[in-house]
Amino acid sequence: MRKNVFIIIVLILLLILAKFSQGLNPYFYQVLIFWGINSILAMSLNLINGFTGQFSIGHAGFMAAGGYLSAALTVYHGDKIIKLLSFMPESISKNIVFFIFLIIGGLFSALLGVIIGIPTLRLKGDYLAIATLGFGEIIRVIIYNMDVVGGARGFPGIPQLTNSVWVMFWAFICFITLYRIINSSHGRAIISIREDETASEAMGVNTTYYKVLAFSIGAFFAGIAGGLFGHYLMLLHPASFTFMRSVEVLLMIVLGGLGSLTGSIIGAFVLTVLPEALRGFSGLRLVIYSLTLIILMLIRPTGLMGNREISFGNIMSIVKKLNRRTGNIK
Amino acid sequence: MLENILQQIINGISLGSIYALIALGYTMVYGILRLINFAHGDIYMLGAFIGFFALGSWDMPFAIGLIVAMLLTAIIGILVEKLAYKPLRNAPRISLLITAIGVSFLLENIMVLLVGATPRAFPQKIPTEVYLIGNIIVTNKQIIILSVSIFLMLFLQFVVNKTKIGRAMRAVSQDKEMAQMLGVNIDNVISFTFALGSALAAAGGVLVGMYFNKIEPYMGIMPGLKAFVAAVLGGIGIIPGAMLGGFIMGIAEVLVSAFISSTIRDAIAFIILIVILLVKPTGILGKYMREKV
Amino acid sequence: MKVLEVKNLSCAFGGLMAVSDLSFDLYKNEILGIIGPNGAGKTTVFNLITGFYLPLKGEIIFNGKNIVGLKPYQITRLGIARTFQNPRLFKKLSVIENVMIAMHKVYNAHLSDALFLNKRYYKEESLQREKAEEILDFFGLYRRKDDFAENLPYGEQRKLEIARALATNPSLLLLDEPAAGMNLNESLELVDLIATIRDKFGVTILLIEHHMEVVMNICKRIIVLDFGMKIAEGDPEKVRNDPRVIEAYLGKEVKGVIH
Amino acid sequence: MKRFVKILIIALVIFSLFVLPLQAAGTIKIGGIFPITGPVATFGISCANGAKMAVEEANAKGGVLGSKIELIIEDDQYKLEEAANAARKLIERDKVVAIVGGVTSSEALTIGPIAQSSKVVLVTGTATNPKVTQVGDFIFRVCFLDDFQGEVMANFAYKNLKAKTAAVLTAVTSDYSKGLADAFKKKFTAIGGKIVADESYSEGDTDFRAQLTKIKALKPDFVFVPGYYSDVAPILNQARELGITVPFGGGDGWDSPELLKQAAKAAEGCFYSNHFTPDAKDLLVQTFVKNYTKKYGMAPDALAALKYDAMKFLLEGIKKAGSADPVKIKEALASMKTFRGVTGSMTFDANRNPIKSAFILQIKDGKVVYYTTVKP
Amino acid sequence: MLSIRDLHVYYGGIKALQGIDIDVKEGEVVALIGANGAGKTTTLRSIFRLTPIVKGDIFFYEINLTKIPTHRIASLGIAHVPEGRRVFPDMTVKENLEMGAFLVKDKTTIKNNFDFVYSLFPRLKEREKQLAGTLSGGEQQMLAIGRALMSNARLLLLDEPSMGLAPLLVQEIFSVLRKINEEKRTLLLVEQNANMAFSIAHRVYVMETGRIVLSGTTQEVASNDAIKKAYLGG
Ligand SMILES: Nc1ncnc2c1ncn2[C@@H]1O[C@H](COP(=O)(O)OP(=O)(O)OP(=O)(O)O)[C@@H](O)[C@H]1O
Ligand SMILES: Nc1ncnc2c1ncn2[C@@H]1O[C@H](COP(=O)(O)OP(=O)(O)OP(=O)(O)O)[C@@H](O)[C@H]1O
Ligand SMILES: CC(C)C[C@H](N)C(=O)O
Ligand SMILES: [Mg+2]
Ligand SMILES: [Mg+2]
Repeated sequence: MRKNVFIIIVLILLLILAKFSQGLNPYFYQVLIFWGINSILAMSLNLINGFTGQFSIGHAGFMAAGGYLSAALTVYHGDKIIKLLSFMPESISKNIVFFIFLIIGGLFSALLGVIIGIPTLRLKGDYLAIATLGFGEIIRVIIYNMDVVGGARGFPGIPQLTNSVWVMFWAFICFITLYRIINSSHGRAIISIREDETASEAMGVNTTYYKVLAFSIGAFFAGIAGGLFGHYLMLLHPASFTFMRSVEVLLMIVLGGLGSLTGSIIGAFVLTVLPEALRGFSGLRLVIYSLTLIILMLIRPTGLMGNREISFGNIMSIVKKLNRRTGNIK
Repeated sequence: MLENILQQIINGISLGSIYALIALGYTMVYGILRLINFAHGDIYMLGAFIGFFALGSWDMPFAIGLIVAMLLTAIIGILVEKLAYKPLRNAPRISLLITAIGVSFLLENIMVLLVGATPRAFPQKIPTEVYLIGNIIVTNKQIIILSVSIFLMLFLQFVVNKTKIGRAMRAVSQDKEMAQMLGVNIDNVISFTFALGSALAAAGGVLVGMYFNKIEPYMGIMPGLKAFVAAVLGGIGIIPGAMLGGFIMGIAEVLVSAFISSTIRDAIAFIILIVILLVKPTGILGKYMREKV
Repeated sequence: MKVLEVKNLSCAFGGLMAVSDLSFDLYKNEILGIIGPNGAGKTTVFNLITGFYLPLKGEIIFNGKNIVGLKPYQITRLGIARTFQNPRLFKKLSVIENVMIAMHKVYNAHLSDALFLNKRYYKEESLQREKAEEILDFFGLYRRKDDFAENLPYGEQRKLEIARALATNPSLLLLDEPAAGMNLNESLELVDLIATIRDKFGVTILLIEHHMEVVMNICKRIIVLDFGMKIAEGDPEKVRNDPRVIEAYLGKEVKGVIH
Repeated sequence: MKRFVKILIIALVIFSLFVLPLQAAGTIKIGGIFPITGPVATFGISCANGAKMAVEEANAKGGVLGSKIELIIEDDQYKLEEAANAARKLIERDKVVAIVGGVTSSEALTIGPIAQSSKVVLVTGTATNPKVTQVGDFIFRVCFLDDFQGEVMANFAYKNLKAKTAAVLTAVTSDYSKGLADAFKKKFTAIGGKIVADESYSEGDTDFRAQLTKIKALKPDFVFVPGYYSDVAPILNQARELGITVPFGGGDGWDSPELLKQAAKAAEGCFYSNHFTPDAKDLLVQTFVKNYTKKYGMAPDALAALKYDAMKFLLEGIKKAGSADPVKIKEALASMKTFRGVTGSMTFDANRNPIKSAFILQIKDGKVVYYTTVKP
Repeated sequence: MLSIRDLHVYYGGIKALQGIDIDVKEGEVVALIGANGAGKTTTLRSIFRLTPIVKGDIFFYEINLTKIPTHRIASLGIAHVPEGRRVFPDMTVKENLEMGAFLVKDKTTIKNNFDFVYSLFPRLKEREKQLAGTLSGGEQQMLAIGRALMSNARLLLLDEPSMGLAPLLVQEIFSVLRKINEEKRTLLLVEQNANMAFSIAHRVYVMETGRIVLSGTTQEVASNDAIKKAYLGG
């Protein structure tokens, strides 16, 4: 209980911080938003790939499904519902509706996760990867053929409801949810699947259940991330959800360290900021970008964080170490 | 109607033989190194460009240009392996995959920088001839590509299964350390594998360039992906499987376009793939090894 | 009281009959040995009992219930635990985590308890940890509880496998060659350990082993398999002198048998 | 060594984050956002080339309002979030007064709201979705909308080519292609024609035999392929191989010298609509084609011409505004009733969309020749 | 023939070998015994340079094995029957044996070696075409030994050849080992089944936690009380 109060205080502080970030230069602010959204994507994929050990590269599909559904709800039904809530100020009702639609989008993705997961999670390794990739592409083809959401023309006219406070809120929820799952008996069950599925089953772990659980929780947050993305850019386009998007998220989690949530956040940071940081190089930009990826992987094959987490504890110990070192220099 | 179906099947086979051509190299490298060489599609693109310069700028005859492209690409393949993959030989498999993705981006972006992204017409050293069998149309290039891919499959099967270096390749794939203890120089074997895989990719690139008459730095992405899917479908690591997977993908895509709807072609093709995998979880020719516990 | 009844069990791989028409019973608190040449089908019998393979035909009745067709995790939850011929620990997890995973279903709080850090979550966690420490202590592994499982020496890894199996709270324990790779002295220590486990945890044990000093010392009854068929059954004395067993399995000189 | 590389990377990141754009005195900054790499890089590069050339020409003449124009080009890789970041960066860090760009409509629709809310002018030469300029009054364009070309070609096929039946082969992944196809189908049926086949492909496909075999069996009088030349060339080649002899047609996406290179004989006798005609006697067009070819080693395609015009249009607005203040530029642009560019003379409607004629061109004897003009 | 000098091997923090010295003379059978985790496997693997050697040298005649790559060590005439057999599971029995002769160029030598191995293990001849992964444990062990014999190696390293094998097979394998030794090959044998090991060894080294604690002729070692108690059941 005490921990929960503590967490809520932390959340509030973070949200206040996020609120202040709106005063930043809009360019930085926007990069922050994308970092947040990417972090949600990365952490949720990490649950599937890093902790459960299931090689999935269909994350873009879940992101698209949730994103498009919540965007379609806002565009087609948002006003009606806001009218129903006219007894409260619009600035509040708008956000309540947004919150609900995001969750509906997330749940829809989670549902897809279950539907896809039950049959395909029997597949192993690269075979699973291909099945999830195929699934992501199927979703995209369906969207291309759906005129209600604009098909190939994209889906414009989504109101901009996402802001740094929302992104921070969801990133935090995502982190806490995953963190607590992982550090419970359920989490150990999930991790044991990654370590040795056969042994895990022999220990009484219902591996199918946990795989599908991880898959659908991952899908849920991917859907939320999709919703945040659409309601920030004010436009969704199927070209944003090719398998290259899934690959990018995969890059983030491997770079950050499979099996490390804080690593995912760092990985998301690197891959969000790096392309921006390299803008000055114009033509060489992407060459440097890809070289950096390769070099990072060569010098840290298990990712920046491996499977460790950043915590207050080890930050303090690093600070101490630094103190000692600078002390020596003096 | 019957004619139409036959024509479509021929279309499917010719598309499938292109997927197969690329999938062969993919699957061989995978079979030996358990590496999804994400950059394979881009090596294929490099091969096509080297062929483009060999045939166009240096004006070589087709056969010579093809060989030059294969040789140069093989060297590039070896370099890529030495620089980017070798240091990670004992790292987790996924790190290697990420590096391969990095290499893929790098090759694409370097080529964009060097030659630009505008598609180029591939020098046409072999004029297209159209043959009519009844009302069914086949071109000489389709026949060339089909026969080359069949030939390469047989050739690879032979190399991998019947030669000493092939045995060493398989031994390395199953147990690197043990292979070394028997005197196999695994660096050489892996270099050879990459050289062979890259040369195959280059052959594919040149042939496809000749066939579609268009090359560009991103030309490897989609065929690379499809070829990978084909390789998995047939049972990844299994050489005839890549061929079979390629044909099934090609024919399925064409038949879906022809008789269902071209709009949802890719979706249906992937649904077929997933269904096949659910029935045969290790691909069509994959051995379903229930893990012995 | 019969704990396990195996009736007319058969299993085939391709054309190969790995187990054919095998029947045997297992009584409460008994230690039954299974021996037989390499490839006789011993491990396959374990895999059939624990649901990893589906039998071609036959029944496996555990505490009166036919368990054929159940998934491995369901069988574990009914109370059958096993070790593997090649140790399958969660190598990159700590020793205590290995044991706690096995307790997953024994003490279990709901997912929401974990999400909201309810009291039940803390209770479950500490209970699991306590019990796990108890088991580790019994096996003398307590001091290594925070090491990665893969860093234990081979012998301790085998012990940890047994500890982990016991943590699932089984009434029937299947041990597949627990003494493999041990020297004589170590094997004899293992004999004591197994006997203590039976008494302390009240489990029934089915044991596969090639070390005769282990089998002959601890099993009151032994069954011998060859080509998937039972070729002999009885007490150690009877089995040891059975000419078919000598020809197929023991050879003429049986060394290292201690009484 | 490892450590050194690590430090190098970190230093690189930090350095480039804080490296500030050099502020040359007396320049007017204009941003360009194009997908120079990625799946539609060909479009992006043409567009960037066109825009660059317009700026260079202006600078060669001493700039605008006495200041040099500085064009800062950003690549968005055809990723929407990159487009958004590029727009923010140009506006916030480089302080550009206007942006030329957004090659596809989805990019323009992403950049549009940012430009609008930051009160920076956006001129696009190629985004043809009607919604683009509806985002706000800071957004302008110089190209026709999707519908127009589709209708033009429908009329042309029915009336000039006397086609009673037509087949359509659309790039299902391209909004441009879909827009044209939809308009074509609607118009063609409305004036009495019949669509016998409605097939599609994905941009970047290379094999179209399945769709073409199907089309062949239905024997249409005309085949409409509203795609880009990079896809159209293999389509034409394969169609001819399969023995389809009827004329094909398309929109401005066909316009590129590469089409003739890649589909030399196959393109013979086909028609497409375009903004300008290469053999127009118009001096403006002639010089543009000549200079562009000299500069980039290849003849311009429609995209290059459109972005060239977009930039010219913007520069003229700045001139007219007499100031580099975005609001004034916007007002000046809005008040411009006509503009004459290489893609034709245009007038503007209330929604800042151009009204201009389309030319129908024919490929004949391996050359593109003028066929007729269609007025809106 | 082989001499190991002051060898130290550390796996990260774990000091698996802490300065061991072993000598093997031509034509000998030398047994290496010790408890689990004593470092026996590590010693054999070090000869092939497959462990992180921190300090020390290993000489094969005059050549320092710690300085040359693994595949070259094989070419000097050393073969290994490793812990866990490590046959190539997806290759046939015959191909596995051919891999054993990877460095042998001469066709007739290969043929003679085949004949020799098949005469030792007729079972392998019967199963020539079977995939090694589907062999039973004992058959795989025969294959691993056979593979090591295909290379004309002068020195054979054997790591627990009796592990997991049925008693009858253990006896068979040891009689084969004796035969091999009579063919003038040198054996360095790691074994838990000390009774068996002692029955063919000329000399014995005893290891404990990374050190050699006792060495001598078989008779000397076997008469040591502690050894008797710990390993021989006496
Ligand atoms: N998953 C499988 N696929 C194919 N064959 C199998 C499989 N599992 C076991 N076998 C075969 O079944 C037979 C019996 O194997 P099993 O593992 O039960 O033998 P075992 O009696 O345990 O032998 P050992 O003492 O060597 O462990 C062997 O021939 C083996 O090759
Ligand atoms: N790859 C490794 N990484 C870390 N530690 C290792 C590794 N291999 C062996 N060890 C450790 O080194 C020590 C010696 O191991 P080794 O395998 O050589 O023992 P052994 O004498 O062969 O034992 P066994 O009889 O169990 O085979 C053990 O403590 C073991 O845990
Ligand atoms: C370059 C083209 C694909 C752009 C297209 N006219 C659009 O509006 O999206
Ligand atoms: Mg067994
Ligand atoms: Mg050992």
